[in-house]
Amino acid sequence: MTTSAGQTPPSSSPSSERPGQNGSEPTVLLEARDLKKWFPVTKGVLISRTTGWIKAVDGLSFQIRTGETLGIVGESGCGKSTTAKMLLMLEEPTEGSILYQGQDIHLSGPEQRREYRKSVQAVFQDPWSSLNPRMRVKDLIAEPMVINWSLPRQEIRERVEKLLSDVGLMAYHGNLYPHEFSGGQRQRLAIARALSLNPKLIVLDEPVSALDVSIRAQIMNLLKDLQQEYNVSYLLIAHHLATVRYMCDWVAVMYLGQIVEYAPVRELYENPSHPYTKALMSAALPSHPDIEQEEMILTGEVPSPLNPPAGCRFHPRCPFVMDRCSVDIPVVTEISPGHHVSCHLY
Amino acid sequence: MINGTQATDQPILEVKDLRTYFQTRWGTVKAVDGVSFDLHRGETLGLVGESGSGKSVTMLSLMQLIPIPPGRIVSGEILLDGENLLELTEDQMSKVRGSQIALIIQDPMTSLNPVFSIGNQVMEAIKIHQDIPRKSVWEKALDVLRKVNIPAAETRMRDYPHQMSGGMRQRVVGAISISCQPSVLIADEPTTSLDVTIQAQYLKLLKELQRESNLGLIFITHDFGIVAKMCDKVAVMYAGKIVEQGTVRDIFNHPSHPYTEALLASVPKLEEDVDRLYSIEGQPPALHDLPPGCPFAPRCPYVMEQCREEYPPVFQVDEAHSAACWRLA
Amino acid sequence: MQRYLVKRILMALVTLFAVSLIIFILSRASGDPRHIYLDDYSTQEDWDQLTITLGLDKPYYQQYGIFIKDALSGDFGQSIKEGRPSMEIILERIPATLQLGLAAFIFSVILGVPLGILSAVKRGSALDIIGKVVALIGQSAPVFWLGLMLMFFFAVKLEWVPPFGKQEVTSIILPAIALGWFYAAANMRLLRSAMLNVLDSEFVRLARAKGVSNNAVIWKHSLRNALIPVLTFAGVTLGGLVTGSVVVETVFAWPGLGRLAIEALLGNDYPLMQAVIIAFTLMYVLAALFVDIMYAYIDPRIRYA
Amino acid sequence: MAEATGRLTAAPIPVPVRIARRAWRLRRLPLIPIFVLIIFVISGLGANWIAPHNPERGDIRARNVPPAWMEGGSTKYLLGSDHLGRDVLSRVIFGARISLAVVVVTLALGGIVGVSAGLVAGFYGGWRDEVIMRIVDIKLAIPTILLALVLILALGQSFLIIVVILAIAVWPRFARNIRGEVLQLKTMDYVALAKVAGASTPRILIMHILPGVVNTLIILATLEVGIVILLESTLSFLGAGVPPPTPAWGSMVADGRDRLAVAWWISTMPGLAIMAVVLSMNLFGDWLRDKLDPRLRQLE
Repeated sequence: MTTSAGQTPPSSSPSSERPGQNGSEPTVLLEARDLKKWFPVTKGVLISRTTGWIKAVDGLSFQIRTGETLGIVGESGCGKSTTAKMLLMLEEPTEGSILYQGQDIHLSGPEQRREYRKSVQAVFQDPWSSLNPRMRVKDLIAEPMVINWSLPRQEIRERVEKLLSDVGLMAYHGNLYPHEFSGGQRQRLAIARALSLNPKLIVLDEPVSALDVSIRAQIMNLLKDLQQEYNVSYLLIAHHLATVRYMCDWVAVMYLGQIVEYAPVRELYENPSHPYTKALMSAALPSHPDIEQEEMILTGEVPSPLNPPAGCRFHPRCPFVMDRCSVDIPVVTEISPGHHVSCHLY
Repeated sequence: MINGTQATDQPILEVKDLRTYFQTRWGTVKAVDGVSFDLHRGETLGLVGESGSGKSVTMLSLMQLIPIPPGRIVSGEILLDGENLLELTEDQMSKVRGSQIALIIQDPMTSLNPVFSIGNQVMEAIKIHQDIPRKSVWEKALDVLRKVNIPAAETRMRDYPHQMSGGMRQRVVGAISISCQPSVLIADEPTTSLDVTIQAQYLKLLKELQRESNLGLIFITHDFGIVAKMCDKVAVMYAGKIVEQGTVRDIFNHPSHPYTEALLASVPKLEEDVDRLYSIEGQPPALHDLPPGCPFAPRCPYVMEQCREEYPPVFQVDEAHSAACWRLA
Repeated sequence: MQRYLVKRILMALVTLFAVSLIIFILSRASGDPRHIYLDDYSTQEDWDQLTITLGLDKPYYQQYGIFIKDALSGDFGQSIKEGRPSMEIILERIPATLQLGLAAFIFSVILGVPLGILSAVKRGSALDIIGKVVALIGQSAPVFWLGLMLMFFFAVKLEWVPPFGKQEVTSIILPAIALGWFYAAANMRLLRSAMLNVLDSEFVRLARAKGVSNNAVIWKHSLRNALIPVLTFAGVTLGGLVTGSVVVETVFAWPGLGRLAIEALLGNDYPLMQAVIIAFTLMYVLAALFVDIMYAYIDPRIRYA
Repeated sequence: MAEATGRLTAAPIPVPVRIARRAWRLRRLPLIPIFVLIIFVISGLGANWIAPHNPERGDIRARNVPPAWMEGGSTKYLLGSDHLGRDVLSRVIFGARISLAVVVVTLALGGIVGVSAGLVAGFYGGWRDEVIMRIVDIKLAIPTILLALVLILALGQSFLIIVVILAIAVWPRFARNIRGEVLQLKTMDYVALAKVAGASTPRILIMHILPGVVNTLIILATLEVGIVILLESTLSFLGAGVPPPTPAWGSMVADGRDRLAVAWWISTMPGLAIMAVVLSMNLFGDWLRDKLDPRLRQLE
């Protein structure tokens, strides 16, 4: 849709055509190819030497389409936050590439990188630490615009007011400081700030898990509404499976730095295929006491990414483990259109 | 009838009109304001509420671990097996704690003392309440650690908390709490900081322990999923009061208080696509600044004139199902 | 644990090295050392002789090497004032300083630790108020003045103890109090706030929930945790005790290293001064190492890091 | 527990309420300490006009005159006179000047060095952090007074050297505490989000890190005032302070130490002055700390 990769006029109204929703095939906005992030482990008192690598992310490939939401689910330490950081250019990938509108951002020039930075924003989990307590709300929301655009003050003010009203707050809230807001309202402010540059992609890292239960639905609905209005894509990182089902179009399940299953949301929830996905589903809490869940409780804990198991990384905990699982690395198989599984069972 | 465990007639724990107030600089905060419920052996009660609803203060009041001052248990009765805990001296109460009524706290990372070994901390609980020789204290501690499925328990006894994962630590806390066969176990959001698969392991473990010794279990949580999976009865708290109480099916099938109804409708579902979640407007109220009348009135979709003026009494919806809402009048 | 200790020992060595370097640089920066030893009646021969003895004809790094070599064999040069090896004088003075430091340390612990614990446990009580007064005086009164005031009241007016010197056993009481007070106050404040933190922690709540009595919660569960910050401070305390001993020994004419430092200063006796400083630093480094080991003993998180 | 939630209602907070809140926050202002500190500053700045006598010229006929309220005292010498017949009160007032000057210059010097070192160590980490923190450790291992004595012995005695020595003594504490604060601030999500928004490193330091350490800095500075005054007076007591004849509190105490039995006020009065100022500064600092950041209560 945006063929000219130039600067988006800030006050432009959201585009009326939404390729993601209106039948026409959504375009790929961002693609990760074989992304890796290894952190060195060092030893020694004076002269440190590298004795090993923590393979936080180890060969990740996925696509995010315009106007759609990709969810990444997994337990702590599976590498989902590191992935988010790489997309946000807070971490440099050890290997692999991130293609934004077809261009590798790490190979392109500084101008394109700046352009990419502007197009990808974020909302983090903790609403208490994501707003600088010493800045007024209006300055917080305006900061990305002040950094990236040279706009007259008046226009910035108007846009801040528009953003505030978009996230359900009032214009006068701009004069307050973050501590005068509750958790849910702070998350609204964080969203307003993330939207200020008209980004193409927002990385949502557990955006509701720190909020009170009765507030979560407010924020989730707001995010969905804003996606429609701004035609923005989301990368949602979450551990709560039901939230992911509600929010996402595509879901990737991660285990120990790798994607084990990747599918359209409905397909994944109705036909979970990887044993780990199945175990996650059975471990997730039901929404009604009468729902019978498959009893599939995993033993043990997630192994350390410092020494991941050979072969399939899940094999030590897998109920369906076979001989070859500890030797061969499974290849990705497409078991139905769009549904990718990385397991020797398929 | 209830999830296959046996419930006897005489409740093991009966709480009547419990009120715990705090003196703060904003005035008196009624953190727990007239809470009543009962619990039978082998039964699981879910105490559901958001932060600031008073569920954790209720738990601390049961254990009488409220910091005094600023806290104070103003009135009420806590009958454990017919004995009113509020009439006990501190010495007597400390004998009850851990032996008859035990506690699992939310955060496994901070709830064990970092400077003592795991074995030491499990044995301490046993030593306090049981007069048995040193050697058998060791044996017994090892026993409970095995019971909570700690691998290589014998070597783990010598380990320190920082050498264990969160899930393992929470198991140790579990081991401590069941080491003296209490009749009531209170679990305060014991799995919020655990991963999903570890949470499933832990919930299963709790169920097994409960079945084995016919425990009365109180589960304090904000998550209706845990209630659906674990509980037989539910009490929903809002602003220091229980607004609805009933069996788990009563609550899920016919929520009678608008707050319960709204909460249930606002949670996304794992098993089906939801087009749009119901979203409760506004914020949970601050306890020092409650509106007159029903505290949920400002956020309630069915609010009536009466709601803003007077707090509703508890209406019986069904035999074991009650709610405090004027719509039921 | 091993890695931790190795790191600490290395750190101690680096400190000693840095101190020696500072002293060496200052000894050269303060002017030609030949002027210190020679007077107006010295001949050119004396001058040349000294140049060779002191190695001043060699480049600086070699001079430093000689300095280190001498220092390692205990040779810090001749004291100008007394005309005998500095090391000899130092060894005579060390016992007095160690005695005073130890007495002050004991005083700061027996006053500060119980007061800190009790004022945390019984907040707002009379004990808490006494603790506050002790702490405020300790942190505000200059050590030398406190020493003089103690001397004025207890030695001059009341004549309970001797005012200065080290002739009698009771002589040590006043200097030890003057020196230890500041640290008693600091220990007390630290322990109080650490206790308050620990008493509010989840593991104390869990300990109570399993039926641990109030006393055991305070003395067993909390104290050991609360001692960790106090111990961290103990490292600083030791450095401070050294500094303080210079002052207190001067006030009470206590024949230790601290007083020697002042004598060296007044006598412009640089060789003696550098020996005093090396001795003090060595004492401090050893004591700090001891504190680090204690630390590992109390906190398993360090022992098994 | 529920402090933050639900406080914000639909309407903006009216101005009078905000003023009232601010006033409420200022309650229990430590009035007496503030009063003492004001007197200290006024004495330091205006000693020439306030002091009743010349602090350096004594009247030989009026030696060791006791304070006014004692037998034999005179209202001419309110706090008595010393062994050379100089007015103790005037000398105490002039002593404030030295202390004030030393405090201001030392804190400016030590503060700037310490804060910069702490910012660099905390923000950049890595080898810079390692080097700076090792220097801090080494500095803390060398007793201040001894370092001062050896420096004075080697380089001579002057106001500048004293101030440099004291600055060397205070900067590690600034560096260490600021570093700790920066390490915490650095992990705040808003710093990462600023990077995501495209903020440059200088912008992040100035807009997001520095404002966060201001409270710590103010509190540290108030605590260090007392420490600097104590150190300075200790040096001058040992005869290693700002060179005479300028009266410094420490050297005045030293003057009277051999005359305690005949004229106790010579030592006592300047000592009391030191204690009053340091005590007031500590009380004021404690109050400030409680107001600004109760979390910092353990700051030494």
